Parts: sequence; structure tokens; C-alpha cells
Amino acid sequence: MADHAPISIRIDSDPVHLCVVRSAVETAASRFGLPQHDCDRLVLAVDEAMTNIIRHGYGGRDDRSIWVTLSRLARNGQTGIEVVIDDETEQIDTGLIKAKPLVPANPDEITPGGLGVGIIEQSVDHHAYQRRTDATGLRLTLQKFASPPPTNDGGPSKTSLSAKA
Amino acid sequence: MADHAPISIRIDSDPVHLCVVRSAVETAASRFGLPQHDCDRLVLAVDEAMTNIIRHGYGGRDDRSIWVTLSRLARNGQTGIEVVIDDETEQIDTGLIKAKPLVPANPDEITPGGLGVGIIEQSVDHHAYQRRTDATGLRLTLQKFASPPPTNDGGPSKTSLSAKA
Amino acid sequence: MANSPMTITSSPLDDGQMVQVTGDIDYSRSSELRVELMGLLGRPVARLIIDLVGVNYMDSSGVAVLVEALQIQRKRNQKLVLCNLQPKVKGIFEIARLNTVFTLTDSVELAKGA
Amino acid sequence: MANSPMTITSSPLDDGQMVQVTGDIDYSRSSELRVELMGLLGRPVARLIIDLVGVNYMDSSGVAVLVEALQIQRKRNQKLVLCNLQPKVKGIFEIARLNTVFTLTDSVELAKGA
Ligand SMILES: Nc1ncnc2c1ncn2[C@@H]1O[C@H](COP(=O)(O)OP(=O)(O)O)[C@@H](O)[C@H]1O
Ligand SMILES: Nc1ncnc2c1ncn2[C@@H]1O[C@H](COP(=O)(O)OP(=O)(O)O)[C@@H](O)[C@H]1O
Repeated sequence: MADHAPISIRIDSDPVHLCVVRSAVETAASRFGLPQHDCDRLVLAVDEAMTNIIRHGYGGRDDRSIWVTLSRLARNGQTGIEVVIDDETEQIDTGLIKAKPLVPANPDEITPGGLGVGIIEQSVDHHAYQRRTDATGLRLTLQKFASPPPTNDGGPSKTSLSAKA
Repeated sequence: MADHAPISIRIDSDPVHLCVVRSAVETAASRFGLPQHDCDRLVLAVDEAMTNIIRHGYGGRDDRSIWVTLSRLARNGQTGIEVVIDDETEQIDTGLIKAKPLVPANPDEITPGGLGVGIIEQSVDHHAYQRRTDATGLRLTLQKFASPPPTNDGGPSKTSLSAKA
Repeated sequence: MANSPMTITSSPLDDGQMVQVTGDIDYSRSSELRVELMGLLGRPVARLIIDLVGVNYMDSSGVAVLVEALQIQRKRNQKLVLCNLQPKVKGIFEIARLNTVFTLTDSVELAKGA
Repeated sequence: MANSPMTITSSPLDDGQMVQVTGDIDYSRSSELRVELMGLLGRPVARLIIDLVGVNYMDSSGVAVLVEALQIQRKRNQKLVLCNLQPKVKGIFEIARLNTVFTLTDSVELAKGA
């Protein structure tokens, strides 16, 4: 598990617990200053990653561990969040975790499944699978930064005494 | 930290992190089947308890740990949730943690503060402060069960194929 | 962020069936959704409308179930129409480039004519 | 459960000030709310209306700030009116038995006459 992260969560690998991590990630990302749309995309990526651990890493077992840590990031004045997701699967070849192309050549060729890794790739600014060095298992590191605010449409504004995070 | 809880969270004792635990607790309680009103009360109790740890236990320091574990409960067919909140404060006399009366004799006698422990007591079905046996620190155990559903008002009902948690 | 129970209710249409789903659909619930939809599609349904107005969140395990239902309907030359996709659900269909593969409408009325 | 930033905006009334607060008020934000309110109450305000329509959640640290403002107004024989309490905020006032101690109204209009 990533050391010294300000927030860390461990769940048993029961799919019922996924919603709890999603909520925690959404609220942390929002509190760290990411706009709603970015929070939504990050939450989806984390959910897909945890689902893949349960399905592919643990073969559906619900009594193994998934660890998730959350930390605030800053890059060129942009606020962001790092999510590190660790499991305790046997060492697998990280090269085998590959997104299938999301656009089928032909609508009749779409098949159920094969979306998770592609969604993860498309939903965050940075992602990296690596073997854990602290224990046996896989680590996925995700980073998401706040999108630039939409251009001001000249709507009404108010005198604000304060607007603190 | 409570062993083997299906969900466990650790935060640095920075008040900014409280919202993350609140979200996780709300979603877990809801997923375990508690009605919204019960989730709201439990979340408030957990928030007050963590705030007290930061203020009284850690004297406002934001770099200490708070651990929160969440487990599903069942009692007489009622669904519930147990929340265990651990800190690493010096051993304090748990007898000193007392609710002040919530009803002031005279409106002019109300003072800011002194509400936290009373709110905790009133918001859960069971609460207990004790010294941790696994380490130095205080443990607060909270239990909340689903309130009985409101009586059916004879509103419209539909054939349901399924309604699973 | 209350996580309300998943419900799946079905009602007949002149030319098929309408299914209304509520609740977040993730890997803890998608297999239940699959069982219900595959049950319905055990016999031909000329038009299957799935109303997602009560679904605030769906991940790829939910999408996979809908893709499977679409495949069945296509092979039979029958219709599957999804309606009332909420923003996050619309989002995953867009990310997965499936918004052009499915027939999506903004109301049940439109779904009946699609 | 997005956690939108806290905002505090103030506007003059014929006989005082109205303050609109948005965002969840917990221990990470209550001291900021206190600074703003104590700043406003640095001079007498015959009627202070605090509109909580945008506050979905408040814990006892937020309530304590409002109690402090109420004490100041009482000592000066001036008014503090809270309006548009959302369900969870109303809930903590009820648990703390403060719903009868504060003047609470369901609209800004009513608060102006309370
Ligand atoms: N956490 C993981 N552990 C092991 N293998 C994984 C993991 N995540 C993804 N994979 C591999 O990558 C492939 C692509 O995953 P994905 O895009 O989610 O589609 P699907 O899970 O439907 O196959 C999987 O089939 C699996 O072989
Ligand atoms: N986690 C804690 N650690 C140490 N002392 C505590 C803790 N929680 C509460 N207390 C004690 O109980 C008293 C009552 O707490 P509370 O009802 O929350 O009111 P307040 O915090 O405003 O004093 C506190 O003043 C403090 O002495």
C-alpha cells in the first residue's frame, strides 16, 4: 500500500463494496477542487479498475483485499488527485493488460465486454500498471487534473465575501 | 484498528478529509439497506466523533491518524451497520467524555459548543467509548439499525420483477 | 450519495415490452440485470424499450449486458431502444463509442416510435 | 456526493444585512464562516438574515458559529433570522433542540418580516 497517503481505504473484494470507494473518490476529488465532470470520469476509471481486479485478478473471490489511496496533486497551478489501487494477486505480466479498440469496424462486431481498460485510459490524464515492490500484487496509479473552467459566458455575478475550498 | 472489517479507512486528521469519510459511511449504510434518514443520522454522529478526536484528542494537529471501519450488522432480521472509530491519542479517561444537556433551562444560557457527544448519543442505537486494547488510543463503537419502514399509505404499486439490494 | 436498491419492472407494449430500471448499475448488480433481460428475451420481443431514467450511474459491466441484449435483438431483426439516459450513463456510452451503435431516445414516447 | 466549495455572499437590507451561504459546513469550514459573520457583526446590524438554502449539511461546529452570532444579536437586542434550512440542517437544529431558540423561516420574504 502506498505509504503516507493522507487517505487510504481497504475493502474486501466483494462488488457490494465498490460503491463505497466510488463515493469516497468522488468526494475527495470534488473537495480537492476538481469539477463534477472530472470527478465523474475518475470515479468510472476507479470502478473499472476495481472490477477488473475482482474479475481477472481474484477470479471472482470476494474475500481478498483491494487497497485504494487518495492524495492531492498540484501541477502548474492546476489541482489534481492521485489514486493508487493495489491488489494482492499473483504477479501477472502487466503487458497483458491492454485496451481493446473501442471503435468496432462494423456494428455487428461489437461484443459484450472488453471496455474496462479502454475506459480507464480515456478517463484519466495518467495511468500506469506496475508490479508492487512492497508486496506481491499489481499496482495501478491514476492521476486526474482539473479541466480548465469553461469560458465565461458573461452570466450574472455577485460580490463574493469569500469562496474557499 | 478493528481486525477483518470488510471496509476500513484511514485519514490524516485534517478536517478537509472528514467529508470523504462521511460519503463512504453514507453510501455503505445505504447499500446495506438503511433508509436515508438513518444514514443521515449516522453520518452526523461519525462526523461529530471525528471532529472531537481532532479537537480534543489531537489538539488540532492535522497529521495524526483516524481509522474508521464499517461492517454490516443484522439483528432480529433488521439490517444495520457498525462503525468503529479509532484514534492514537494518549489514554484518556473515557468517563470524561460526557454529553452536556441539550436543553438549556433558559434560552439566554445557550453557549456555542457542547453539542457533539449529545448528538452522537441521540443519533445511533448503540455507542460505547473504550480504550483500545491493540494500541494506545480511544475507540468509539457506533451501531445503527434500519428504522421500521413508514406505514404504507396505499399509494400506487407496480409489479416488480425484482428489487435486489 | 444514497445508493438506492436496484429495481427492474416490466410492462407490456403493443409491440413488445418496456423495462424500467432504477439504481446504480455496477458489477454488484449487472448479473441480476442480465438474468432479468435474458429471461424477457427468452421469447421474441419485437420492441424492447429499456427506460434508464432512474439509473444515475452505470459501469462497463452494465453496458456489457445491454450490448448482449442488443446482439440478440439484432440477430432476430428486432428492436432494442434505450431511453432517458442520465448524464453519467450517457457519458459511458460516449466514451465506449456505443452512442451510435444503440438507438437512444430522450423519452418513452420517442422510444415507442423509434 | 459532490462537495462544492463554500461561498458566503452578503447584501444590504433596509434594516440590516442578508448573508447567503452555500456548501457543506463542517469543521473544515466553520472557522471561515465564523470570521465572516464576526466581521459583519463588528458593527450593529438591526436584522441579520442568514439564508441557508445552499447548505445541504451542517455539523455542530457550524451550529456553534450560529449560536455565537445569536448571542451577540440578543445582547444588542437585534435580530438574527435563519431561513431556508434544508432537511439535514433542520435535523441537527432539532436534535440539538435549537429549533425553538432560533427564529427560523421558510423564505427570505418571511425572514424580512420576522
Ligand atoms: N486487474 C487485472 N488483473 C489481471 N488482468 C487484467 C486486469 N485488468 C485487465 N486485465 C486483462 O486485460 C484484459 C482487458 O480488460 P478490459 O478492457 O477490462 O476488458 P474485459 O475485462 O471485459 O476483458 C482482460 O481481459 C484481462 O486479460
Ligand atoms: N475524542 C475525544 N477525546 C477526548 N475528549 C473528548 C473527545 N470527545 C469528547 N471529549 C470530551 O467531552 C466533552 C464534550 O464534547 P462535546 O459534547 O462534543 O462538546 P465540545 O466538544 O463542544 O466541548 C469535550 O469538551 C471533551 O472534554
